[in-house]
Amino acid sequence: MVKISRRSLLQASGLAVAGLASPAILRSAQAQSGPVKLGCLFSSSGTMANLEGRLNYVVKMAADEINAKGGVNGRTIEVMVSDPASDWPLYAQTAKQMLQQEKAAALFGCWTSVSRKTVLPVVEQEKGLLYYPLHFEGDENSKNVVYVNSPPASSVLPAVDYLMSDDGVSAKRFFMLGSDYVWPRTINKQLKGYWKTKGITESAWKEEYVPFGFSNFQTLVNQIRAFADEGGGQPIVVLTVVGSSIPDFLREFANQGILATDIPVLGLDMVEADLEGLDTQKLVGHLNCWAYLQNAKGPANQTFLKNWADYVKANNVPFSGDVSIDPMVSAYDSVHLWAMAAQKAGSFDVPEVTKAFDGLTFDCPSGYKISMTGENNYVARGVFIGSVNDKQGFDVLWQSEGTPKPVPFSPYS
Amino acid sequence: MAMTALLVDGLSVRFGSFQAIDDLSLAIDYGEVRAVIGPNGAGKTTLLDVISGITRPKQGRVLFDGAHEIVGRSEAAIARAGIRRKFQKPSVFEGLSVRQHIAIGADVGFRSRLDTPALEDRVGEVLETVRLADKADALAGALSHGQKQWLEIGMVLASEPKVLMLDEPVAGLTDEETERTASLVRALKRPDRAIVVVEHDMDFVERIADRVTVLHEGRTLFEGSMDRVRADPAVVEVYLGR
Amino acid sequence: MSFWRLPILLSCLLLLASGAQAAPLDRAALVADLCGDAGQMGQAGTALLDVAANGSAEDRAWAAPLAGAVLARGLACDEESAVLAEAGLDALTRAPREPGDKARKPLASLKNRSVFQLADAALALRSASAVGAREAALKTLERKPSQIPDGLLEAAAASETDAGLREQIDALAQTAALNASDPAARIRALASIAENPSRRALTKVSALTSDPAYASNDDFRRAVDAASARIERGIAIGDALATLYNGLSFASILFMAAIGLAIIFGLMGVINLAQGELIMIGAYVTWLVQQGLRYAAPSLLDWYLVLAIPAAFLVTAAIGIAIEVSLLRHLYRRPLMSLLATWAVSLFLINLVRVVFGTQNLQFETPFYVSGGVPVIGDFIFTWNRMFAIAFAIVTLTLTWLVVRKTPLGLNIRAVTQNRDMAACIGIPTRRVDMMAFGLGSGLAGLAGLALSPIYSVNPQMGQNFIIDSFMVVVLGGVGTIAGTVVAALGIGQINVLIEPLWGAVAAKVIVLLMIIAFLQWRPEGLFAVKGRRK
Amino acid sequence: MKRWTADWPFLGLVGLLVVVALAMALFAGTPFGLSRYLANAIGQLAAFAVLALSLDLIWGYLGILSLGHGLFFAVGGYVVAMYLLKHSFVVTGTVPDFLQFMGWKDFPFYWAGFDFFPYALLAAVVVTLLIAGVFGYVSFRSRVSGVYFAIITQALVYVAMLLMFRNDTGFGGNNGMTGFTVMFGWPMGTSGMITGLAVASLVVLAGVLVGCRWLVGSRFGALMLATRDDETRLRTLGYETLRLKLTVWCLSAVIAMIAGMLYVPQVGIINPRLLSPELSLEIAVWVAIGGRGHLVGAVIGALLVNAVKFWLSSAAPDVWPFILSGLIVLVVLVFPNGLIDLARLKLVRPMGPKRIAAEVGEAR
Repeated sequence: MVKISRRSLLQASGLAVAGLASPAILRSAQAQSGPVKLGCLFSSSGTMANLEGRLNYVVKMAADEINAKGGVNGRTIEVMVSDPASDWPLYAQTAKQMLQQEKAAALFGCWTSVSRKTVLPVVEQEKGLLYYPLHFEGDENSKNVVYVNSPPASSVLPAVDYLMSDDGVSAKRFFMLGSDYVWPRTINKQLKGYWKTKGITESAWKEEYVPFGFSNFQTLVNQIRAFADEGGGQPIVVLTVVGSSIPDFLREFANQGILATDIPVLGLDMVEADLEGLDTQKLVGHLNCWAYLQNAKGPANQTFLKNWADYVKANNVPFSGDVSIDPMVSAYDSVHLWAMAAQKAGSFDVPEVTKAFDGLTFDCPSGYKISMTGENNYVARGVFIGSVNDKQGFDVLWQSEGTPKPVPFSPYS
Repeated sequence: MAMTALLVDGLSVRFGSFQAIDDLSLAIDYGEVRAVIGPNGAGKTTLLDVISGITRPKQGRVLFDGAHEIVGRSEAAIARAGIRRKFQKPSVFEGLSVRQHIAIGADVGFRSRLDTPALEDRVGEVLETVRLADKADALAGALSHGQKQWLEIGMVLASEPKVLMLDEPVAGLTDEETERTASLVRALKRPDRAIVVVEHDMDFVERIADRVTVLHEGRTLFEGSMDRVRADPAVVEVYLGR
Repeated sequence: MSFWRLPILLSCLLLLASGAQAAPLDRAALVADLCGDAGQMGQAGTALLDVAANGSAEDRAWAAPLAGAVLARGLACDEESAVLAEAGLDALTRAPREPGDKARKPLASLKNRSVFQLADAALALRSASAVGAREAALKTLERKPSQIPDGLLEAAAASETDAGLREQIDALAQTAALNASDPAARIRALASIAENPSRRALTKVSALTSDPAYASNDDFRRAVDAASARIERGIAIGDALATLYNGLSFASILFMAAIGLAIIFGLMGVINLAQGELIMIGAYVTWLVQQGLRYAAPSLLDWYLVLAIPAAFLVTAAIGIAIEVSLLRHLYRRPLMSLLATWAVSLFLINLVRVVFGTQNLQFETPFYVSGGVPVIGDFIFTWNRMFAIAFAIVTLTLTWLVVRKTPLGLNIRAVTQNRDMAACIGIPTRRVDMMAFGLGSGLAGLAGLALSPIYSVNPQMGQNFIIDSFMVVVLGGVGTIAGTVVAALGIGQINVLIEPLWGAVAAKVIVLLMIIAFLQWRPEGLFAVKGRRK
Repeated sequence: MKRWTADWPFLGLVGLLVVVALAMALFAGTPFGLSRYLANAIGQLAAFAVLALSLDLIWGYLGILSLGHGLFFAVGGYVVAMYLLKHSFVVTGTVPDFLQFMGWKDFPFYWAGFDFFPYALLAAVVVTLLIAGVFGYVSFRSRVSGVYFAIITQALVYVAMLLMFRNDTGFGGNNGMTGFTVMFGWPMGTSGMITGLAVASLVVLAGVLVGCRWLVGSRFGALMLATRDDETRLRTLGYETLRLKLTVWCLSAVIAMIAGMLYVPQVGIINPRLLSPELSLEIAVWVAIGGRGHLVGAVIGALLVNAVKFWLSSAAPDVWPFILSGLIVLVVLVFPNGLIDLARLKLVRPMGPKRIAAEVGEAR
């Protein structure tokens, strides 16, 4: 009845959105019985496509795994994929559409902080659930977002600590180079706060920001060399540029003849995919830090890598089956964590699912048993420091003993 | 002696390395119809461009009404002072009706209404003069070439200009249309108005012009009546020698 | 004083050095250390360095492959001892054997990595058979003169057969004597340091002003002052050159991106928003040529950047002609609509490439001629990939100029650019000229894509980066003038590079754009405008 | 220009907008009401349509293509976002994110007073007029026109985007501003608020449409068309076209600004993305697709393109760019006056020389 009157109203008004409305209405009719829907908010076009695009497929793969075991609460999972086209407002729009129209039980998505911040009010308003697979700047704790990756206090600081230790390179001076937005700025602010507590003075660091998509790093690499040559102890570069700026920076760095043993670069957003297309011979030894590296040991990782390679082959996925990066694993973990929570709650209602978070554990491909508590929506993950090898990958240089407890709000800002 | 409407004094215009007008001086009086002729590139249209404010000369001055310097003033200011000009290529507003054209030409103002009785009268009058009354509501884009020429004349005429400059008013017209244009121009002649016509059609020039100025390579080659122009060996050389 | 100085390491090194002369090398212990934890590996590295300086010839020959194997993760540690994985030899005995099942390949920490690099170079300097390898080893040692163990350079010089290389080793040995006790040696060291001015050298030299000898010894003080003055001058020259070079390199990129646009804009008044995508396609064609060579003629692989030139030009030119014929031709005299049409083409091409090739960055080989760089003076490093772009831009400029000035097509293009109607009247087939010129402009964009592939990441989005910059070059230069395009590119590139270190990259971009906008208000037709009568 | 009483497409569209607005207002909260998603989508579409009208006014009727209209859209958006954040802060005490991560204790001084809507509105108008006025004055004075003007406006909006990306400007940097909780004292995100905003957008759209129709039908509108067709001709008839162009340009900027003020509360976020050259280009695409120089066409273009975009970006994300580029090519080649040609059944042979001759002097 309702359905018909809505349609007739639309027809009567002859609105241009009629095309938009009718399929949505037809679909929403079956929301209560059929498969349970999960939504993906990862761009497959635009600047973020190369990184985000692959996560769509990981989510699908994880859903397939769960469906193969009989689904959740007796229902199978259906994954809806969208393309917010790296256009931030479109993330919010798509999230709205998925929550309001499609009644998605949970969303998996966003890479940049901006897109998360865009979607945040939507999921809070709609009382939805967003699994966010990226490490980020912290200082946020929404009950409608599950932060699957680590806040800086439990990932970046251990890595910087390592570099400052005698086991690392006894780093004394720091050149912070980032893209100009919230994540780099917050990370750097926290680092500066941290260094101050260690008695390091302000003259020991320098901060530079470049616009998104910046590629001409000649002058900046010159500045880094000048900074290093000033003396005063081992310098390192804390690199928080993102996207295509990462390979462009590394290329210029190597071309100017700087080796990791001269000035190591800690690339906080650097993943295997950024090394695709680079001659890594001259980059060997530069570092990154994530909660997962492709070279992580353990059977869980072997299985994951094999499954991914098979999935890529079987489904003609337009991404490499040999490359596996942290956000992929985080997205994979997300789906399983959600399924476990929903199973435990025996419901798909967000408040019920949220209540079930306490005590969840999952054997992450990283080899760690990752876990959640009732305290917050953060997931405790292990920490890896990777070192670039000559095969465009990262060797595990250091990894944490266990899974440090996530600290959402940094004490150093 | 009639008062000087336009006094061009020592005018020079350069485009890059091309000297379009070279130290040209010229006086046009009220009450006369002056034809400016000359071969292509002689500087005829450039002269009109300078007078109407479109082109800034390198040096020289143009006095209007014997006293007002108009070089350096905007096209609009010059037009409002009473100098109006029809372009070589018929320049009409394709999206507007014939009536709107005349009204725009008749009354300079952004806010005034189009349908005041005084304005309507004036528009009707001009439409009669240029014989477009039956086309009053047609869009300009739909007119024939000749009608566009007349429409433009009507538009510049509507404001009762003191100086009326017509750049090639009969180019591309049929003989009959040329005939009508010639009588129109003669009819426009008034003691308080100077009319400058740039034209290639010598018969037309002969019919309308009181005096003729022959330009060549940016300078005055000859000035006088049409008969004497035809007889002048230098003019013949310029027109026929190449 | 050097920022690489690791005091603990050094003292440790000295201790070992003095001890090693007494005891023969314990090979088993060394191999065990190589398989140990980070601390033990560090000790092993230092021991290898010592072997290079003071060890017997047999020990050196035995040690030679070890450091390199650790760096390349080619040392497989198992229960027994360790295996040089590449050669399939036992690390200790050098008997052929395979590593055990549970073999582990230790990864040198960053700190140890630096020690092993040094040890590897030191060993190579003394025992590598090829002169080139020894020279390369010396280059590595030069980076960290303060960590070269005592006696290494002397010993290497004594046994060096190549006269030129021996001279270089002596020079390095002199430099290393900066902190020796003999003032004359120190003064000599100062002079040789000043030969290669850099900020690092300056830091090192200016630290000497607090040396006791600086106050007490006049000659030494003069030498220090002279050296710093010379180094400072060198740095200043280097900085100036670097700025010029960076500006030139940025300008060459801008020029490459804009020249095709300039020709098309000048001729047809069409702003081709798909120009960036043609650049992108040029880069993709280059990649395809590379892949083709990989299968068809691997020996020519290094030269793919040269071999791809005709392909990149022709493919993009063909696409350009197709765009012109199918779309722009029908938008004659509607430049704003053609702007939208080319935007649609750009959208289409990006997504087509995305669907066909995926979104990831393409993988390019880095041939020797676009990799690395040479330090020139001060901190100025001449990087080859930039040089490639600059040279390529110059060649493109020359060829474009020749085409436009010396060929019938160029003559036609110039004629149509200046007066389309008149050109048509004298029988120039303007439509055909449009088509060919659009092809030429598009082909030039393809070449730009080729030249930029060693500098930028190649992915479907890459063209977007160039749009606004290349527009600015074109409008600043003035419609359709090659000279204007060159001058505008040089100007924008240089100003950008000058501002960047002062206020940062964002501000530089903003300021340059605002300057251009302001300039165009003053001269709306651009730098090299051709004046004429009312259009 | 036809008298408005005979302009059926115009009357029909205004009528439709009013009917939809009324229906939405009346049926809100009843089972007959639209879902929140649809209501919100309609509201956003209406804001886009207002934006399209602002561009059509100067491009369609004055012949000036601006590829930087996103700038004025964003001014409206930023100002209303500032109002919302400040207002939310005053009402609920929510501290905006960007203050937190910049480590600022308080709002920058230029945020003072933005919790008072009339002041914010005034500020938006003043800023818009200032930017549009200064830029328009110098550009029109030095006779920058055609493609040059388009490129310069594109560079301008790009510069603004680069500036707004900077976090230290105090407008939220790249993240922009989000987390609006209260508007005019009412909580955001409720059905009532969503419907209210959508209805307001529709009403504003209808109002702007009527206003623009009145303007282009007046003597001033005739002079606008005259400027578009031959500006030099009009100047040599004694009209200071600079004044006319500047007036319309500023008016258009203000309308775009209003569209931004309607859009941002509905989408719930503002960031420099609104200043991306692509968005500004897209506005021109909406207008071109709908019908440049036809107010109804611009509205229809904006509604159609964006509705399809909303729908396809989740239903078939891969094909959207292809459909959009195909649409543009279709319009450019087959319907030179936009889809409005369809309504008039003025289908012409593609590539016919007559059509080219019939083109209105856009090239000038």
